[in-house]
Parts: sequence; C-alpha cells; structure tokens
Amino acid sequence: MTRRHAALGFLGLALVVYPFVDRNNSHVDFLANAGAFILLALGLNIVVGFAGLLDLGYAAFFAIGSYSYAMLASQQFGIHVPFWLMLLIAPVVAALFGLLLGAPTLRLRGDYLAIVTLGFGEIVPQTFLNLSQYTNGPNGISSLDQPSLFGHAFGFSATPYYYVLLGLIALGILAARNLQNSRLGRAWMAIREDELAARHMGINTTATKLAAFALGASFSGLAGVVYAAKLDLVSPDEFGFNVSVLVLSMLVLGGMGNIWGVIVGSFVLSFINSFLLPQSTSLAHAAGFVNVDFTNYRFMLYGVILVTMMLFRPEGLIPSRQRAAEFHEAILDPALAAQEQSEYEGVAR
Amino acid sequence: MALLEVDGLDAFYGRIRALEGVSLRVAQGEIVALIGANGAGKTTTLRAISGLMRAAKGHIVFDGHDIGRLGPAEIVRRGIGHSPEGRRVFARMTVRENLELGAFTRTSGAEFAEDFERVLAIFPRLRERLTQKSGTLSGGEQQMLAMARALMSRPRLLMLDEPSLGLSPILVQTIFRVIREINERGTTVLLIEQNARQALGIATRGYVLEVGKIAFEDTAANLMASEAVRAAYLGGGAA
Amino acid sequence: MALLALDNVTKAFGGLVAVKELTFELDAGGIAAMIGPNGAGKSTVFNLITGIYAPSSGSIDFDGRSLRGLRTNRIAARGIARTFQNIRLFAFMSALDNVMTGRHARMGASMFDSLLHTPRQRAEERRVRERARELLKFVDLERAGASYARNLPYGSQRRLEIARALASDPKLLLLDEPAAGMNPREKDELIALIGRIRDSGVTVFLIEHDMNLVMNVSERVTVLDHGEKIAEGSPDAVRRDERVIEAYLGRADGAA
Amino acid sequence: SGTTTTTTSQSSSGSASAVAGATVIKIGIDMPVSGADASTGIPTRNGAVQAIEEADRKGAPAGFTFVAYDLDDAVQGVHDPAQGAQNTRAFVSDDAVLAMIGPFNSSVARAEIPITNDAGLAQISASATNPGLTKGPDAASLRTSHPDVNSFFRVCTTDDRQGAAGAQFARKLGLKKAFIVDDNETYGKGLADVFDAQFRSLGGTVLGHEHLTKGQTDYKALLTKANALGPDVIFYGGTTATGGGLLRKQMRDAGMAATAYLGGDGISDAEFETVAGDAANGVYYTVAAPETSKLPSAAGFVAAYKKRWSTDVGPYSANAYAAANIEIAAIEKAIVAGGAKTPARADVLKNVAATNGFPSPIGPIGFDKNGDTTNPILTVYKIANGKGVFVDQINLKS
Amino acid sequence: MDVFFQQIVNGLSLGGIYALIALGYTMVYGIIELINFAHGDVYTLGTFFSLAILTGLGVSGEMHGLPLVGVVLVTLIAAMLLCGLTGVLIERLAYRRLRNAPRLAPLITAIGMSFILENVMQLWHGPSPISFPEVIPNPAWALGGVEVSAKQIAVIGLAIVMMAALQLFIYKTKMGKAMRATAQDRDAAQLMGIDINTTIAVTFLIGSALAGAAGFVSGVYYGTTWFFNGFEAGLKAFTAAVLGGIGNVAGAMLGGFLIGLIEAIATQYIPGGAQWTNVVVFSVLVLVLIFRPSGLLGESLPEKV
Ligand SMILES: Nc1ncnc2c1ncn2[C@@H]1O[C@H](COP(=O)(O)OP(=O)(O)OP(=O)(O)O)[C@@H](O)[C@H]1O
Ligand SMILES: Nc1ncnc2c1ncn2[C@@H]1O[C@H](COP(=O)(O)OP(=O)(O)OP(=O)(O)O)[C@@H](O)[C@H]1O
Ligand SMILES: [Mg+2]
Ligand SMILES: [Mg+2]
Repeated sequence: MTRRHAALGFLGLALVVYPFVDRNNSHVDFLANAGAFILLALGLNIVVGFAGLLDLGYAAFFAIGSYSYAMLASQQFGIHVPFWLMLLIAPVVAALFGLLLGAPTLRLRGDYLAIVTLGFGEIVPQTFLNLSQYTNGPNGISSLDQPSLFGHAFGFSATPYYYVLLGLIALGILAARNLQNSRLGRAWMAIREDELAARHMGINTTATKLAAFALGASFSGLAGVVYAAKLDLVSPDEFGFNVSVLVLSMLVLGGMGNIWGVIVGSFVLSFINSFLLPQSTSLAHAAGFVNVDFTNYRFMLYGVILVTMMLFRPEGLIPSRQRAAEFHEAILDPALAAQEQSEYEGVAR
Repeated sequence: MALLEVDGLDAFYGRIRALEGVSLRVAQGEIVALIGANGAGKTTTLRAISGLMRAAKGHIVFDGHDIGRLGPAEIVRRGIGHSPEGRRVFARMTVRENLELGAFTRTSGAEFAEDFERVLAIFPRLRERLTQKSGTLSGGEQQMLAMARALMSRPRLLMLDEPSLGLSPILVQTIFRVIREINERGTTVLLIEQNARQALGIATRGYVLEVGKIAFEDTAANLMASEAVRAAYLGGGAA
Repeated sequence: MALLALDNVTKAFGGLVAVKELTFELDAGGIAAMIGPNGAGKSTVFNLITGIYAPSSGSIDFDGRSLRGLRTNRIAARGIARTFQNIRLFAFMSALDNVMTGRHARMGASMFDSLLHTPRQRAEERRVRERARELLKFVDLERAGASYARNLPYGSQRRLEIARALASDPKLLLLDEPAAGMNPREKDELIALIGRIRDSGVTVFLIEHDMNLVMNVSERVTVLDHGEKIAEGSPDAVRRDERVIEAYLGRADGAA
Repeated sequence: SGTTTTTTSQSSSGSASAVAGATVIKIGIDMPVSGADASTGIPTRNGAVQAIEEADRKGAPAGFTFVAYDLDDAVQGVHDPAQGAQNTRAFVSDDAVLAMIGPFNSSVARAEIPITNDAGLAQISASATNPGLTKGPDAASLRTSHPDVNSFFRVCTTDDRQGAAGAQFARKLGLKKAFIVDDNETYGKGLADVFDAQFRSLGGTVLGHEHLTKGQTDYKALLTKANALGPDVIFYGGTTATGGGLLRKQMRDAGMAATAYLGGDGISDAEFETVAGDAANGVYYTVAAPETSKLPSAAGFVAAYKKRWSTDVGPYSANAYAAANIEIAAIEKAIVAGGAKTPARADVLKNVAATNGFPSPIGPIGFDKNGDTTNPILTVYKIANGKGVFVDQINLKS
Repeated sequence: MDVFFQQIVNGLSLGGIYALIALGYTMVYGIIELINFAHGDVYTLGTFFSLAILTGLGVSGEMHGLPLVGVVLVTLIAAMLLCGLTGVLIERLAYRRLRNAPRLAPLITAIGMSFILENVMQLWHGPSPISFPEVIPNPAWALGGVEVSAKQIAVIGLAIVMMAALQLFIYKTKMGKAMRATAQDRDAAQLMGIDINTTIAVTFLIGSALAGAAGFVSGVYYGTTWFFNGFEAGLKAFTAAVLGGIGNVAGAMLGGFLIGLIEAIATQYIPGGAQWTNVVVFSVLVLVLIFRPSGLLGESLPEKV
C-alpha cells in the first residue's frame, strides 16, 4: 500500500519535472500525444473493460470532441468558447452522442453491437467530411483558438498541453477507479457476467450500459478537445477505424479492465507507433541501410502483437484479476464456455 | 477382462487436482454406480474417460485398447456413450434433430428408425415435442432428451451423469427403470447419482469418491449396508 | 390481503400453452411450494412473476399492485427476488461482490455518486458491505467472501445464490429447484436454511421435485399439470390426492 | 555516417547560431511511407534522399556532410497530421537540421506550417497543392508566431491553377456539359471545385458534382446517374489510388466509352494505365509542370533514380529532388557566406525564399512572396497506346 | 424508369459480390460465433491468388470457348482451394487455442490476422493497385433501355448458386449437421462422435473458399485489386450478414443484395449521393436492427430460464 503510493508519487514527480530535464520538445510532444491516447484508452476501458461492450467505433467520439472544439473555438463560425470551458462542454456533447448511438442499439447482443458501433465509427467522420459547408470538408478546420492560462498563451510548445493532459489523466484514473469500486462498477461487472441475472438484481441494464457508453464517450470527447487544440487543426481523416482499433489494441496489450494495464498498453503502443518505428527507420537510413523501412511493417507488427498476446497472455501485460481468471480458468473449462455460449443464444428481449 | 479399466488416474483443472489415482473397472453387463459428495470428482472421471479432458496420469483401457490418448469422437465410435452433466442438448435444434445427432456415428437407416421408435416409446413426452426447439423444453424434458440422445448411439458402455437431476418423482422412477431395461438388453452402465440410494438399488457394484480419491469400492449391497456410506451419502431421512 | 395474486393467468408459446388460466394467491409469511411434472409450467410461472415473460392474458398483483408491464428490474425493486433452476451467479465476481450486487435495487448511489465517491456513497458502500457479510454468514459462507463464485462447490453456489437474492430485502423469495443436485446431507442443511429465511420474515415460494424437502418445509402446496392447477392444499392432503399421484408422484410412493 | 553532432541547447524561437565543430547538416524529410500512402510517399521521399546523397557525394563546402533525417508521418498506414507535427518538432529540436522537405499531404502541412514558422525552419513541399497553404487568410492564420515570415514553400503548382487550366482546356476542346466527380480529399476536391467554378465561368454547364466515398470500388451506379444526364466530359478530381483509374475503366461498362475524361496530375502515373487498362487511351490530364521531355535534366534524373532505387520514378519524385536541391543550394550558399560555419536557419530560409530560376528536372523554379512557384506552366497530356502524349501547354501567367 | 432498372441491375451485381463474401462470414460466425475479421483479407488474397494463377497460366488477354472455360474453372477452383487452406491455417494458428476463451479474445486475434495478411499482401505486390488481365469477354445485352452485361449476370448467378449449395450442404448433409451441432455445444457435439477439429476446419475451408471465389469474381469483374481491398468489402459484407441475420445463409445473400441495391439507389436518388452511400447503408442497418434485433432472417430464441 505505502510502497505503491511511494512509487506512484515518484512516478508523478518524474512526469512533472520531465519537460525541464529533456529539452527536446519533440519528446514532450510525443508524450503529450501519447497522453491523449491514454485518455482515450481509459475511456474505452470503461466501455469494453468494465461493461464488456465491444465498441469498434470509439474514434467517432474522439472526432466529435475534436470537431466541437474546432467549431466552437475558432474563426469557423466566429464563436470563441474558452478552451477550459470546452473541457466541460465537449465531454457532455460526446456523451450525448454516446446516448444517441446507444439508446437504439444497446439491446443488441454483443457482436451486433460491435458491428453497429463500427458503422457509427465509419459514418461520423464521413459526415464531418461530407458536411463541407460547416466543416470545410477534407481540409478540416485550422487555426483553432489557442488556450491560455493566466494570460499566457500555450503557443507552439507541447509542454503546456503535456501538463494539461497529465492533469486530465490523473483525474481520469481517479474517475475510473471510483467507478470501478462502486454500485455502477459492480452493475457493469454483473451485466458482463450474466445480463439476465443482473436484471433480477434490479439493475436497469439498458441505463447501466448507456452510462458506460456515455462515460466512455466523454473521455474521448475530452481527449478530442486537447488533441485538436494542440494540433491547431482537425481534419476528418484523423478518426478512422484505425484509431478505434489502435485504442482497442492498447487495451488488449496492457490488460483490459485494469487501469494501470491500459495506461501501460497505450504508452507502449504509442511509443512503438509514433516514436520507435519512425526514429529507428531514420537511424537505419542515416547509418546507410537505406532500404530498411520498419514503418512499413507496422501492420505486421500490430498483427503479431495482437495475435501473440491473445494466444500467450490474453489478459494483457498488467491484467485485471477478474479478466485473468476469466481467460485462464475459462480456457480450462470448455463446459462453462459452452454453457455460457448456449445461454448467450437466448437473445434477451 | 473388464470392459472398462481405469487405472491410477490423475486430473487437474489448472493447479487444482481434481482426481488422484482413481482406479475403477466396469465389467461387461454391469451397472456400476459412482457416488460421492459435490465436487468429489465424479464428473471429472467421466470427462476423462470420454476424452473431454485429458488425464495427467493413468491409463484408461476400453475393450482391451488404451483409449487414453484418443479424442472424444473416436471414443464414442468405439462404443462409449456419455450423457453429460447438465443435459447439454442442442438448444437451437429440434428434438428430432437432437436424436438424429445421437446416431451420428451410425450409418444404417433401418437401425436408426428402430432406435428412434424405441426411445420415443420410453419417453412419450418427446414424441409430442419432436419439432420443438430443444432449448425451450422444460428442464425435465431436456433431461429425457439427453438420455434418449445418448441411447441413440447404441453404446456398449453408457455413462450417465446425474440422469435424475430435476426430474419429477414419477420420472425418476421411469429413468431408473429404463436404466435397468437398457442394461438387461446388454448395455453396460456407469452411473453417477446424487440419488445414491436408488442408484445403489439398481447397481451391481459401486464406488465412492471422496475429494478425488476412491474411498470405498464394493458390491452395491455391501455399500448400502456400510455405516460410513450410509451416514455420508444416503442421508438420515426416512426412505 | 394476499402478497401475490395470479388471476386467470395464461401463457402461450406459439401454439403451446405452458400456463393455463392459473389463479392462485399466496399469503405473506410462511413457505409455499409448487410441484408438478416436468414441463408442467412451474418455471414459467416464476418467469411470469419476475417479468421475463409477459402473460398472454390474466393479471399478476404483488403487494396490492399490478405488475403489468413492469420490467424485470422494476419487479425486483418491488421486492421479488429469485434463484434459478440452473445456477446463474456472477461467476467471476467474488462471493461478496455477488451479494453486494444483489443489493443494487436498494442502493441510492447515482452515476455521479459512483464517479465522485461522495461521502454519502462511501457510507452506503460500507453499510452494504456489512450487510453482505452478514448474509454470507447467514448462509454459512462467511469464509468464502473473497472466492470467485464459480470456484465454490456446487452446494455453496446454491446458497450463495440465495444470499444474493436476500440482499435486496425481498418480501417474496422464489426458489427454483434449490435442492437439485444436492446430496441428502446438503438437503438437510438447505431445509434448515429455508426455515431461517421464513423466520426472518421473508415469504418463500419454491419449486422442487424432492418430495422429502417439499413435505418437510412447506405449509401449502400447489400442484400444476399441463399448466393447470390440479390440486392445492396442505402437503399431506396433496400427497394423497389421486390426480397428483397419477400425474406426478407415481404409485410406488414418491418419497425419494 | 557515424558522425556525431555536438549540440548546444537553443531557444525554441530558434535562429540557430553557428556551432563550431559541427560537420553534419541534416535535412528533415517527412512523408507518409507506410500503409496505403506509401505508394506515393516512398518515391517522393526517395527523390529527396537522392538529392541529398548526390550532394554529399559531390562534397559540401568546408567539409560539411549532408544527411537525410527522414520520418514517417503515417500512423497505422494513413498520413496523420499529429504525427507530422511531432516529426516536425523532432526536426526543429535537432540543431543539425537546417531545412526540411515535406509533407506530402496538405492536411499534414496545415499542422506543420505553424511549427516551422515558429522555428524559422525552411520547409518545401513537393506535392501539397492546396491553395490555402500559401495564399489568403487561410495561409495567414497558419503563420501564427511570425505573421510576417513565410517558412513554407512548394515546387508544385496549386490546385486552383491546375483546375483553371483544366477548365480552359476543356472549353478549348469544345466540351460543353461536364459531370464532375472527386474523391473528397483535400487535393481532389480542391481541384474539382476550381474546375467547377472555372468551367461555368467559361460558359460550360456542370450537370452534377459528386464526391466519392473512400474505399468504394464500384462506380456503376454513379456512372449510370451521370450518363443519364448526357455529359460531354467527366472531370475527375483525385488520384488513381482513390478511384481515378477504376472510374475510367467502368465508364465503358456503363456505356460511356465515348465520353471524354479529364483529370489532374493525380492520375498522371503509370498506375492509371495499369488500372484502367485499354480504357486509359483517350484520357486527358493536366500536369502542373512543363513537359519534362523537353528538359534534358529530367532524363538524367529519371535514369539516375532508376539506377539508385531500381524502380521507376513516382509522380512527385522529381519535385522532391528539386526541392531538396533548392535547400542544399541555400545551405551551401549560407555556408560560404558565413565563413564555413554552420549556417543559421534564418539565413537558409532567406536563401530559399530568394530562389529564382533554379534549374531542376521540372524546369526553372522560383518562389513568389507566398512561397508558391513562379513557374505556372501546365501541360496537358492525352493517353495514347498506354502513354501520355503532349497535347498542349498552358501558361497561366500570360 | 430505365435508369431505375439500370440501377437495380447495378445494385444486384455489386450486391452479388458482397453476398459471396458475406456467405463465408456468416458461415464461420454461425459455427464458432466469431466475427472473422480476417475474412475480408482472405477475400483479397483470393484476388491475389487468382492473379498469380492467371499469370502462371500465361493468360494475358481475352479468351474464348473451351480454353476460356478451362482457364476460368482452373483459376476459380485453385483460388478457392488456396484460400480455403489459408483459412484452415489461420484457424489453426490463431483461433483454435482460444476456442474457450472469452469472446473478445478471438475477435482481437482476428483483427491481428487481418493486419498480418494485409501486410503480407503488401509485401507481395506492393502498396499500389494491381491489374487483372481481361480474361472474359463481356458482351452486354440491352433489355429495353437497361443494359446487362455477361459479367453482371455471372456475379448474380454465382451468388445465388453458392448460397443454394451452401444451404443444401448445411441442412442436408451429415457434415452440415455436425457443424450446426458444433456451433451450439462443442462438448456435447464431441460426445455425439463429431470430430470438432475437423468440423471447424471444414467450416473455415468452405467459408474461406467462398471468399476465394468472391476474390476471383471481383478480380475479373473489376479488373483490379490491391492489398487493402478487403477492409471495405469485408465491412460491407459483414454488415450484409448482420442485416440478413448472422448465421443465416439465405440472410447473408439477402443482406448482400440489399446493401448493393441501397448503394445504387442512394447514389441515384440522393443529390450528391455517392458520398452518402456508407452513411445510408449503416443507417439502414441500425434501423433494421432496432426493429428486428436479430436481422431480417435471423432466428431469435427466447431465453429459457
Ligand atoms: N472447470 C473447472 N475449473 C476448476 N475446477 C474445477 C472445474 N470443474 C470442476 N472443478 C473442481 O474439480 C473438483 C471435481 O469436480 P467434479 O465436477 O468432477 O465433481 P462432481 O463429483 O461431479 O461434483 P457434482 O456432484 O457437484 O457434480 C471440484 O473440486 C471442482 O471444484
Ligand atoms: N420460451 C419458450 N418457448 C417455447 N416453449 C416454452 C418456452 N418456455 C417454456 N416452454 C414450454 O413450456 C412448458 C413449461 O415449461 P417450464 O419450464 O415452465 O416447466 P417446469 O414445470 O418448470 O418443468 P421442470 O420441472 O422440468 O423444470 C414446457 O413444455 C416447455 O417446453
Ligand atoms: Mg458432477
Ligand atoms: Mg422448471
């Protein structure tokens, strides 16, 4: 307990002083980008990890968060809502869209939900693209309002965003933990295990699942605001299926359902993705190996990570206790799996 | 030589040892009862015999051949029928289709028709429900179907895992009667029952499992008479 | 006034009438049983009461109010709890969490309480955990609190399911074949447990095929056959009823 | 290779002061080189790398060596503005980087320009053709830190010029009714929008303007819709990869074999002929550069490229090669002027901005005050026997 | 009116390809309840295999008569076989170990396999589109004002034939029955004497072979392919399968044709329709699922407690 707290305190301190130690702004920039993905992953973890709802279109909410900042804090419509206020508004907007998507579809059984969310993930960015009179279509919306704090504009340094994200992640962790150990968190777990029995406990399964969708979406909306402000730009091609899968992979890699696992997973994949591969390719080129291109094997690498993780350590790097048990004991017990499967057949009304 | 010989079986679920050195034999024509408390390992024993799980140690010899390494499908083909715990009927298939699947390993159409009639005669309720999806049958109806389905493969050794579970008293009697009849027609039976009294009532011999080990093994009559078995498994209630 | 009243309830699945014009009342307090051949419609009656199915016709009143149109979770909140013919615990949740989940309907924490862990929420969690511990003890599982439900032995799982159902302080507890798969010794324990539940003021309504148990615990027995009520009364009266013997018990005395 | 740079920390507003002892000069290259974008990203990068290698082999003044520092801006196989921004910051943070090439895509450029503007780092794109990057209020808004300084240049003509040239040419051919299709991407839609406006203003009729959905491969429904309106020409704004080739190919199946087809430089690649097959013949396209066959330098480059990379050039390889050479020249000039010290970025930027009449495979290049090329000569080709044949040259300056 | 009917033909032929892919999807789903994300890529692999075989046979242009029939048959069958084997291999490597794991696990390996296949194909032919030789002559007939080409008829016909064959196979053969049993309860199926490894392997063999057939057809029909083809096609096909009721063979075909039709009609009658096709398709999907949660032909089994 105390050792754990000490370790956390140390980690927190290290993260706070980091930008003072490493003066390379691109590193801080990378960390800030990774931070946005950590925030995304924390949110998706609520939906998939806690409530067990497979959402394959999570990037849509990211898009909604980003675009709401772009539309409400830029020259686009001449509206300039302050960044800090948007941190409150965008999550609510995203959550509302979460409800909008969830309300008609949450009655669907797992895989149907997956495909509908996948479709939602396709059509949201597509709609932003198509409504070009409001969104500038493929060009996206640029030169968004720069946040400022006590009169200091953030400018083009990644550092202030880094701190904003650090704070948001800390809050996100706290929120996720609180949720997990609460009436709502138990209800999610129960629904995941046996929806019908959960209903007999008095759990309103639809409302509970909607809460997961809305909360998950709000994290995504929050990440969207910071990401858009930091990038000073939104464009519709940033929010494709790839992003949804990337975030899902982060959960899988780190350990679904486990907050720290999810954070580690997102950091590791971000690191590989936007730092290790491009940089090492560049190094190889500089060293004369001009035909080496690690980035081109990105998909291969992801694929291999996903497959081998699932085969050999399906509970992730830092698993949740419950998930680990589900994976391991269930693997041992075909009987239970089959029973669950046949119960699953009974489509709840 | 016995039809089925199980020797020194060890089985694990993860790190949990479910069976420890279980040995038993079932001779041709016998009804052997396997009784024991919940979690003693009865189901695990049957699962190991029919190949649904692999024993860590020990030998399983059926009809003179070691079947310990064979898959369940092959074991069924060799003549072991297994009506599993929890009914496990094919929920989205009709009663008729379930029965057809019971005869999956058999090829003769004539034999099939004959067996079909025979099991429906035993369980007339199933005849009324031939086209119902079996997932919507009542618990007891599913139990009948599971047993009927196992009979369709004309096994030489029929293993039944708690066949009377959830059945009405009248059907419990029917089930035990049917087991006896099947046996009289030449099918050897290995029976797991919580209803130990009745099981021992029709069995020739019995084994008592306690936490993964065979604790007693004797003729049914002797087991019924044994004080230790009575106290633990036959219950104090008046019979 | 009756705690539970079914009035002329019919449930048909396609052409199959599982429950037919069933009328009966259950008074508060005490233990009642429902027996009947397999497929008679007993579980269906439970499913109608708990809102899994809606009656094709007829009405069900609980505690003086109609249950019509209520969803399962609302019915549970009204004070009807149940166990299942096939155990349906939350397999990978601890026994304690299972029981705490059973309390869901009686808890007030909103989404925001859950998110923020307000003092109110924390106090409630503490109370609920305490109550859950008591219930585990009540069903003799005080040492199993931390185990995953599915790692418990079968008999314990049955009792855990009962504890979970009791967590919502139900007025009515429905038990669907609670003794199935239990050995005689476990059945004796179960009989004692059901007695304790009755003594705590919860009305118990159970389905069971084990005549020993039914005759031992219940004060009133309803017999169903082909979805219709064919007999009703004290255990002894029912046991001697010709139609019951014919349809259900069999000639050679059904006591198992 | 193997040389290390000694770096001193510097303020992020960044006019690099000369660093004694440093011998390596890096040129940053940011392109999408993985996944779906790799097909055009890699050849473009190769062009730039080739220029840097040649310069290094030739030897820079005062013993400096040139190194390419190339990064991928695709994430999960798709070009990504945030990754582009991160890469640009990596360049800016590395004192040895004095200039950069890229990005490929206009959307990525929007994320990068504010950063190079802030750092005063010269940036030349080979292919980002969206007008708003250099012109008008849009461009001004990208120059956030130093509104009066321009750091972004490009050697390609902008979409507005190409769209206008296409419209002029179509009218010149006497085509009256056009049906416009674009791929709904920055480049394609920009091109198509300009064509749309110009074609109308030149007296043509636009029967319809549709945008494709990404990933679509079956255009029969769209073509049936178009055909029913009886167009003289289908104008396509987009690239081969986003549907240009298939669209042409399926015109025949939709009974439109006789209808003219016109596009921009997005379909000026060998792939177009591959995909469209026989149907490619008769297609017109514009290219935002003079006819290279008339410039001997192009032939040399094409051959050298083939030798170096064992493949044919991509549509923007020569542009990237030219862009890199401009930067190299600017750097060398600054070295000489600064007395063999590592030049400051500001000096390099000044030299780049002053580029005029710079000889390159794609013709002489100069930059106007916005950073656009002063060489708005466009060429129209027609495909015959699977090859683009020179048809017309349009000079928009006149 | 002619335009309307022409769009119907367009929609049906596009839908035919979706249907062919959807058949394999739905079949695999029906047996192991897995959204086999890699299926779309196996389909693309089918185009690659077909091209390789055509190239191997030295085919470069239009053929006629007996040689045409021979080439088509050989290529089709070989592509189906190769894809089928690939499917079996994928199942063996990536899914078998996870048969009893929670449902999310194999879904994620499926996404992983999809990435791997895409990358392999990219290494094989590079990231650019590649083109097919024009093997089949493509006469077209005008029926009234509506033009129908031979290829279109072939696509639609093949989808129907394959659907019917699959339906027969699943409901009339012993193997089919074994598959359905395996789908519902693997242990119990084994106790019936069904070898579930074989059964599941055969499922993948057939499902993937169908993807191979779809690959061949689309390669010849569109004359081009590239490594990333499978994503969009797979997505649409899966949507088709869900729309029709996943696990249901006739439903997959119905869903495929419907989506093709929706796309064609939306393109024609919505102003600027081409950019809205996906939005319309998914909106229709959501609407259908709201009113019929298990798809158009999907069966729903009320829960029995
Ligand atoms: N899938 C599993 N994972 C872990 N442990 C298991 C599993 N199945 C059974 N066990 C354990 O193995 C032991 C033997 O179980 P088994 O099911 O064979 O008992 P049984 O005698 O059939 O009991 P019952 O009368 O309840 O059916 C028990 O301790 C049980 O908890
Ligand atoms: N969802 C359903 N669809 C169709 N038929 C159903 C459904 N649920 C139950 N039935 C039928 O209704 C009848 C009554 O079933 P029910 O489960 O209520 O019986 P039961 O009295 O509980 O029997 P048991 O003692 O065997 O559990 C049975 O014949 C069953 O097949
Ligand atoms: Mg057992
Ligand atoms: Mg029942």
